[in-house]
Amino acid sequence: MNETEDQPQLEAADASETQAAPTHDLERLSRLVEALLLAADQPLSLEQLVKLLAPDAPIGRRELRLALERLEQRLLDGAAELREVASGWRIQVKADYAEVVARLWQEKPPKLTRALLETLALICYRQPITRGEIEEIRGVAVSPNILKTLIERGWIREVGVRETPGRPSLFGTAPQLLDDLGLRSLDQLPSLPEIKDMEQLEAALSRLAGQPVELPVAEAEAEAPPVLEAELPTDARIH
Amino acid sequence: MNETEDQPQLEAADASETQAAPTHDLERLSRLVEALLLAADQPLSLEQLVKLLAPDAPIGRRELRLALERLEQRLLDGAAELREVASGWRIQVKADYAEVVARLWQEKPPKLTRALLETLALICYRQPITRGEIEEIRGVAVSPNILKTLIERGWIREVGVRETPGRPSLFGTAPQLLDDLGLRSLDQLPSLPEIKDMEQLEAALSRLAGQPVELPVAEAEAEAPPVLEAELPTDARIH
Amino acid sequence: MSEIESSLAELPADPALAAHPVRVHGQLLDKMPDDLYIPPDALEVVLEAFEGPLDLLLYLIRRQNLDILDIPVLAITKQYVQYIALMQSLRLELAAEYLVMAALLAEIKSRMLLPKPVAEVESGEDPRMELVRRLQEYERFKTAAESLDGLPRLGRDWHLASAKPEEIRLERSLPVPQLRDLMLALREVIQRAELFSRHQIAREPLSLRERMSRVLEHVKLNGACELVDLVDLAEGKAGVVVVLLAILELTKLALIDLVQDAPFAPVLIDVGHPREGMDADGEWTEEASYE
Repeated sequence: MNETEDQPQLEAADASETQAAPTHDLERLSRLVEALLLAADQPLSLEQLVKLLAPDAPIGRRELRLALERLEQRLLDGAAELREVASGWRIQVKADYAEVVARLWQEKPPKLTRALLETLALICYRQPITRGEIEEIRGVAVSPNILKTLIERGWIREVGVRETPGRPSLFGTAPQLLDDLGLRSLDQLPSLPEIKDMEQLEAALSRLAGQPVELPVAEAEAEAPPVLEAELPTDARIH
Repeated sequence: MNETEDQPQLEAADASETQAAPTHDLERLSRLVEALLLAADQPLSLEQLVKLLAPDAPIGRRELRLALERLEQRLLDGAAELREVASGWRIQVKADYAEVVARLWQEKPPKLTRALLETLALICYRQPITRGEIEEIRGVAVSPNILKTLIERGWIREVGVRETPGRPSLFGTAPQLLDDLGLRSLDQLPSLPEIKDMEQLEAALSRLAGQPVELPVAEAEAEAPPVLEAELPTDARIH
Repeated sequence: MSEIESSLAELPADPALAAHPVRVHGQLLDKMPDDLYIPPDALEVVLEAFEGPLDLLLYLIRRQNLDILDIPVLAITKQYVQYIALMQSLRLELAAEYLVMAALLAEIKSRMLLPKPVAEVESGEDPRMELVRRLQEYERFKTAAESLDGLPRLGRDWHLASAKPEEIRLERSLPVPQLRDLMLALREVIQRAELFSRHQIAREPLSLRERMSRVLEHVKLNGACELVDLVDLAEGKAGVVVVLLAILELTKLALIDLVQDAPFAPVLIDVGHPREGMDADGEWTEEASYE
């Protein structure tokens, strides 16, 4: 099987020119190339292809190029395409489908931590509020990362400073929070007494869930559990 | 999107007839599915596909099946094919090209030893089964390595323990086995070869003894069950 | 005899035999048994080739084109014992199962040669029966294993066709708080702080709180301003009221100051300055906060 591998390229090329391959051979050749490119983990160079094909079809580069052209034509109709890159040829999914394919690797959104939720809730209900006040109510320190994350998400913003020594920042909610919660106004949130009573809270929540709130698309997507999450590290956790 | 999934087949068929998807949509859908299957490293189930496609094409299972059929047709011409296996659908290089593709890797996939194959066969057809039972039928000890290898390949798994002294593990097949063999279910395995019936066996025994061995009929019947009920779950047989 | 067998038989067997004298039933073997076609130096390989005594027995039976049901027990036993003896003499490591089988075969043989005790016939325990049953059972799975191996397999007959997009842009999906989670978090923190008993903020509409933030932000960004700058006329009267309430609340909290330069001059809303009632950290003491 290996005898032909070491033949000089030129000879092989000459041979192919004198005895031009019939069309059906070219078809078959293009399928052999397709099989190789689909199964390979990396691009294959012309040299590699010639060598790999040698036992089935002793061919030269010229015939191979014709077969690649044929393959390119045949693929036009589907979701994949032939592409020449630095290290050779490969079959890749067309860019049109990159978005849908990316979903295969979509990460599961990390869970929001309890500390973040408590901080956010306090800002909702007690804004404008300083970090010190949040800490006082929660009874524990609030990590600067939490506030940073909340600001980055567009859920809260610094609305001013308290003119006291240290001039602590005052935080308030930002418009994105309403969008993400699917609310028109913060007034829709249950009142504090309602929250205190579990039954009333449930009633308030189902009232909110029942009304036609237009969920932004982003949220609906984020809710869908990822299909294949095994491939990527899941260490990304928001604090 | 899930509403259609649980509908009886007939209703679903009716619904689609009234609002038949335009052909170009089906074409597009079949390409989206192709892109996903080419990019995924493992088979994708109908549920996974429906979920992944939802943002682009909110479809039901029936439309998806039509798209898969379309895709199957479209692939006929090339080196790859669509195949349904236990855990879903995948696109694979046709077996015709296995030889050329195998050249991509320096090392051939190791041959499966007879010991491994026999152990696997016993687990396929007699699951759940203990190592002791496998040894009894094969007449030799089963190396722990064999079971380890089979478990590592995802072909078998421990499915429980038998509540007898020593609490031996019970082994059964695992989903990867079906996927690797390109099967949708265990039913598709070749059936276990039949054995000769006991009457014939007795006659033969008498013959080879050179003298009529007078086995009481009742005894012969009493001996028969273990052999004849091979298809039944082994639990019934053992304890 | 098959081609393989005859070709194997041609291999020089005797030198090996001379090097390792073999005794079978106490007698020295001067030449290999005729039906033992495997050269002794290949025995090690042979041992590996068989999957145990049942497999070896099956082989011996099949070699003579016999059905399991027609086992010539005597002949097979003889051959089997010869194999085992040979393997032992060559000091090949022999699995115990082979010896157990040899013992079983020897027992069967002796029973067949001896007249049967009546009791045994009645008990129906014919060891041949058990042997044949085991052979048959084993053969079924041996065959099943072969057909399993014959099935096309991923990695050998099939290969996954894979193509990835040139670039996979991973969008990290960010979590969005669920109202329920948010409420439950607040409920817990409130219970922890016993907020209800100390403060009367329940009746405050949340939009007022939000408006307080907006007023503060406006003053921070634009400096001192007038009331009209803070009112959105589109919100109507209710809007004006909320702004007013927000300003009053902020003033009470000393977050803004209301400044009037002269009588009848416009009231300016400006960033607040520390007043009495604040503690050293710039926080209001609890009593002062919400009264």
